[in-house]
Amino acid sequence: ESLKVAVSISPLHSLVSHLGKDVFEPSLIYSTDQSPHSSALKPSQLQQVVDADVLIWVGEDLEQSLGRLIEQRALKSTIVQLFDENGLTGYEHGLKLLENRPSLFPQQEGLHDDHDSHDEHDAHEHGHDHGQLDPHFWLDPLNAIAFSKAVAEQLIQLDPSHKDNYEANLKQLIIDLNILNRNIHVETAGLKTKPFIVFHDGFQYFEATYQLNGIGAVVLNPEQPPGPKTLSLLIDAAKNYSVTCLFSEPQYDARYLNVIQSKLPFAKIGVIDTLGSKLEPGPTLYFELLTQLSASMSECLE
Amino acid sequence: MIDLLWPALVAGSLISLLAGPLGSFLVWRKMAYFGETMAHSGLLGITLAVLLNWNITVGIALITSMLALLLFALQHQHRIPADTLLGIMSHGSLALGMLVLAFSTQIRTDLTGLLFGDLLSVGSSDLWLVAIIITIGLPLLITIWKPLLAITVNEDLAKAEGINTSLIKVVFLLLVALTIATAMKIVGVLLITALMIIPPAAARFIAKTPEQMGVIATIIAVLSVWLGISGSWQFDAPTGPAIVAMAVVFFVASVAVTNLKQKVN
Amino acid sequence: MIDLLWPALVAGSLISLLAGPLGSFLVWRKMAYFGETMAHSGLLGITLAVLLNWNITVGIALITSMLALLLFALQHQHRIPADTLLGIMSHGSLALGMLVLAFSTQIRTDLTGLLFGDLLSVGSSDLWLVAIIITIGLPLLITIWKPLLAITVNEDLAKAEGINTSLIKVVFLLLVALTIATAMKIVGVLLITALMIIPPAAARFIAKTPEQMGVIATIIAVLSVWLGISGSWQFDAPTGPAIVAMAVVFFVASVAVTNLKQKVN
Amino acid sequence: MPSTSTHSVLLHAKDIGLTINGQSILEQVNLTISAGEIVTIVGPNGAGKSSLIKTLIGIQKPTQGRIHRKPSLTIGYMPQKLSIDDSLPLDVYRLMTLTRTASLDDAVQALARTGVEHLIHRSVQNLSGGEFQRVMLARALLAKPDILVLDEPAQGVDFNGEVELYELIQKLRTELGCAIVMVSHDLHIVMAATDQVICLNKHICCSGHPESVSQHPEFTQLFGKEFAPALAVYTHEHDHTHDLGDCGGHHHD
Amino acid sequence: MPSTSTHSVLLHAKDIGLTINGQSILEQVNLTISAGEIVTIVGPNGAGKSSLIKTLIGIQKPTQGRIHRKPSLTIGYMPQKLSIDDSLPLDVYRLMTLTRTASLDDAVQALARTGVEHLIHRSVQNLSGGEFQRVMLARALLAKPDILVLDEPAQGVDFNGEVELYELIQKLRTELGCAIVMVSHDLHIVMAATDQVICLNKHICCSGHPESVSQHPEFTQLFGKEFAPALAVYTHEHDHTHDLGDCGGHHHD
Ligand SMILES: Nc1ncnc2c1ncn2[C@@H]1O[C@H](COP(=O)(O)OP(=O)(O)OP(=O)(O)O)[C@@H](O)[C@H]1O
Ligand SMILES: Nc1ncnc2c1ncn2[C@@H]1O[C@H](COP(=O)(O)OP(=O)(O)OP(=O)(O)O)[C@@H](O)[C@H]1O
Ligand SMILES: [Mg+2]
Ligand SMILES: [Mg+2]
Ligand SMILES: [Zn+2]
Repeated sequence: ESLKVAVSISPLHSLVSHLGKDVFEPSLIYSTDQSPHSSALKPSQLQQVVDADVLIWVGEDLEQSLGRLIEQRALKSTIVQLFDENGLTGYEHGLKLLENRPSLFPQQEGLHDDHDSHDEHDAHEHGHDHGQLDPHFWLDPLNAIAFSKAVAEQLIQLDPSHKDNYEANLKQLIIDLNILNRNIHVETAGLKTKPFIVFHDGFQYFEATYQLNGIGAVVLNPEQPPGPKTLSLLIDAAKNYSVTCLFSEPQYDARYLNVIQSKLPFAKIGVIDTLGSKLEPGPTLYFELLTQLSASMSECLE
Repeated sequence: MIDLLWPALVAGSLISLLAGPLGSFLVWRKMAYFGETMAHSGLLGITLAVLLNWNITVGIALITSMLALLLFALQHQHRIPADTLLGIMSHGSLALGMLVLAFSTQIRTDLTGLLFGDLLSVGSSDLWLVAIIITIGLPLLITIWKPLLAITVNEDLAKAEGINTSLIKVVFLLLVALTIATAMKIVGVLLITALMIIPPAAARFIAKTPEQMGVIATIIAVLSVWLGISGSWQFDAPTGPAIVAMAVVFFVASVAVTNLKQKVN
Repeated sequence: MIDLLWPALVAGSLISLLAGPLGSFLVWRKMAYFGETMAHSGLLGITLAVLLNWNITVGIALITSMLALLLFALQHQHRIPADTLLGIMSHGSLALGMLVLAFSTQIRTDLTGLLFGDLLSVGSSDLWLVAIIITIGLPLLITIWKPLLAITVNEDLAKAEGINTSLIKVVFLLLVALTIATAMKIVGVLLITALMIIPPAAARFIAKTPEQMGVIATIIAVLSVWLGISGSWQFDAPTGPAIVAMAVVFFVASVAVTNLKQKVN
Repeated sequence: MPSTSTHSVLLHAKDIGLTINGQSILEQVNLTISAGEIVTIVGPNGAGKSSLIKTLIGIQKPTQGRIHRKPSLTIGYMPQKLSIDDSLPLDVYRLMTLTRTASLDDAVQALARTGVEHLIHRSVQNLSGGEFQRVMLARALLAKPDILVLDEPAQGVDFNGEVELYELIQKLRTELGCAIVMVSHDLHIVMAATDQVICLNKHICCSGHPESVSQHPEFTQLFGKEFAPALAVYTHEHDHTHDLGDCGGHHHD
Repeated sequence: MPSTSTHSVLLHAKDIGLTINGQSILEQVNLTISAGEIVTIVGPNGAGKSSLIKTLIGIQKPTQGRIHRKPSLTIGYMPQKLSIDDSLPLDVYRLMTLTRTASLDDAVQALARTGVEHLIHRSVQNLSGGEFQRVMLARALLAKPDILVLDEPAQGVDFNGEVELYELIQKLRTELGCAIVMVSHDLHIVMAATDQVICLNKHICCSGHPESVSQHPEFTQLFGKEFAPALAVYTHEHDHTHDLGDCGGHHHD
């Protein structure tokens, strides 16, 4: 019988589906409408995890209920986790991780305005605290490739009889991802100088890959409201850079963005969905997700 | 600065006007956790609204009003205290909301948004809403103040002396429910419930009559809002928690001064 | 199935053994929201623990015990009712936690995890912890049961007749605080507080003595756990909410039967 | 038949019965209260006096029978037991004006009649038992209601206060013209200051003028012969027969 | 000086003073209670009787003076006011065995002494005022304490019950040998059944055997001459002088 593979969230599940083509169909633990942060597990999810030979997830910063389960239960499955709070766990294959940023993002060279250059310094100072790596790594297609390589390696180790399938699938997937990457580069090429503000900083991998110009996030942790000075600095910066687009996320109230918008007569509010909550899980989801992201970005920014 | 903060100041002060006196009744009637219950039931309201394609505000208002009426019905028996009833309704509706949510894909709710909604994000339409609540709620509360107080002292006495206790109690519960349901969308449950119970508790040590307690509570609430917002600007701290912390400071000061006075005597 | 669910069943049943009698006291003493307060203060505990490089469990235990002692001190004055005191402490510590958090970026807290913690993810180390709580807590509770009950009926009477009221009250508060603090890490605050107050409330309508109420509450709690977990298996629903919903069903049935009986008489 | 005076009838209870949780508390009570009348309800502990009063003024719904109250009847009530929570800051003046308005002067005057005018600004939670009782009585007076309903008004009041209190009640009737319904165990004083005595033990055992009632065998059965000076025997109209042990015990059926 | 009997001293209060919120409630109270003694505290409402009792048994801390209690003294207490919350299911038997254990038989016997044995399994929240008072009294008896402290035990108890109650208290002293401290307003009965009367009005106005106290000018000032049959005058030893209006008023300084 085939390998039982369980994947925590839908973008990763989509990638693993590719790898398992013709061999196994991975199961998805958190449905697209379930927040991995706060949802309690259902019995079927428990069953899934317990039955799995391979369990693939990001880490307890993201999938908190799964984290408790993995910590508590002696599971028979091989757990694939690319990094933890201490950094990479040895699967890297070129995985690039970013640190969480302060509310007003440190700016890339050239876009800098003098008065907020201290932000960069701040980011370094806090650079080595716990829990400071941003877990949303899959929004960079190159990271997706690194992830796929790491998973494929595990799969081959566990199920050597299908080595050829896995290698072929990985090869195809890398090709597809590279194409996707190129397409998005093309689509977002004109957006590089256009500044925007996001609700929470869950999206910097995408931003960094395509050299987009996010200037700040309203909140760092969606459970933690911002201070008024932060808000006011964001508004100043937004005015300074003539921000025309503010991105909200479907699972969070856009109220702060409305406040900022009220001070910026020309700004629009766009929606970005980093988790693909409206998409059908499956091999195509990852590609749809990133395409949709770049589409909503260009729609708002253009 | 003021530009960014004045909606917060205005909204906070307006809400304090109602929170002081309404909250005093919540304290007297052992219903300090009414707000929490409303917040938890809000999840159920949102879920139902999305499922049945209603407006979300309508869903929340409907569920909270129904819970208020249920509370009224259950309070008739005296064997379960108010706080336990609130606890049952709060946990029950939260559990129900989560169950419904589990069976209905595609509903996303922002429970933390309801809990921590923030004064800083108050916009002009919110201000209008607050103004409307105040202009309806405050006169209504003043109208039922006296009979409600009599009921709070002793229900039998109030009934014997000609007060329609059921009517007054229902009006009160609906008034609180709707005030909290609206305010929590705007300023978050943490802030509205804190403004409702901490200032009255601080005022209890100073006041000699119920009316004084209502007024002093209002003053403390308004002061907490102003000082809290200034502090939050000063230290770039989240506004809601800063206001709550300020109110707690007033409470602690009030307890400390009272204790000190007793020691001196 | 049983294989998969037995840790949940065992942990739930064990916790019910303590939740029934301990919760009865929470209901009688108007402290239904003790659990909620502990959960909110948990955030502060976690934040401080991370800041000061303590073990997180130690941080939570420390803060919750301190809050229990603070509650004891504040209850000496009788002018602020227990539920309001809990409300103040709950909102105050939550606000404080959020403020501290705001100044120390990079601490990730899992407030929702504390609220909705998951019975299904219970493992063997959790079971050991639960077993330890029960073996310490239950005998302790039985030891202080009688004097605590006397204090609950009337504190003056208890004191006059030779009970060391302060000691008993402190022991009780610490016992509840530590039980909730531990249980909430394992099963979440929603479930532990619901198990503590809903079954006793349901039992109130049946029981004739305090002891009966404690025992019946325990039975209802255990039944809720078993039926809730089976139901959650049957319908693939989240376990915690299913158990809470089951307990609410018991409460509703109890109210309904009582009312019907009165109508018939 | 109870002697209904020529005054207007304020309240009329017909065949009242009250059963709580299968336990019969009141049975077949008929009662008429007219303006200006002082009615005293006597009876052993647990006889149902407080329950009767609560039923009459509408706090408790009777399970049988009907009560007619004069439209817009105002009632002043003083319950047997009342405790006010510490969370409510309430001084005596505010307690007195809880359901009706009154000037401070009027409140002081009412308090003076019960001997506690110096307590006007005291917090009600700190009053002694007797002080509280006097305040509640003053409160009931202040309202100038049509009926004053007092459940053991002298309970906890000191010796002098008790004597004054019954004198006061006498005076009030003439001053305010209100009816007074009260429960009392102090037979000496009650007998002297009452128009109609109702002797209750679940049902009305006997009722009428004090002199006549005190001669009634059921009354002496309940209270001993000490209170049987000498006068006409009033016979009440039950459709059942009484043996002597009937009304004295706690279980009458 | 108060006559300290040859029995062992259970409790001795020396120069007790109590001030709450700047208001003086008790001043310079000296008191000795010996085994087997019946001490009755009388005084107008607000005199501080309940406060004194609470101070003696340690519920309230005095702000001045000291109280010596015999080591391991057991106290049975019946407060003036007590209300039990509806959320607690509590029947009479359970209430009686709250702080001490007792068999059902013993509880029934104690209840029988106060005439309410049929209430043993009733819920305490549903008792009538007088029934509750009788139950509380039975509860105090059941514990067989060294001192029985009763704050207005006859309050709300019906006429027959009151007479029986004071007879019972007399009997108890001889049966159990315990001391009894009580507050009462019923001077008739108190005078007949007391070893030592303490007449309190913030401070002790006079104290001693009933006959002597009832002759004391301050006593007659407080309670009228009705209770002054004829006997020796007991003079108390204050270090201040009294004029006639002194103890009768509410403000004594
Ligand atoms: N906590 C308190 N704060 C302020 N004053 C108080 C407090 N407790 C009692 N008092 C006042 O102290 C005085 C004495 O009260 P206490 O209850 O001892 O009187 P008492 O002699 O028992 O009267 P009664 O016969 O009415 O029961 C009263 O005037 C009362 O108002
Ligand atoms: N809610 C209730 N449920 C059950 N029984 C009750 C309830 N209320 C009162 N009773 C019972 O009804 C009887 C009458 O009570 P009620 O209070 O009317 O007596 P009462 O005549 O006022 O007595 P007292 O002189 O002691 O005040 C008592 O035996 C009491 O125990
Ligand atoms: Mg009564
Ligand atoms: Mg007293
Ligand atoms: Zn008869």
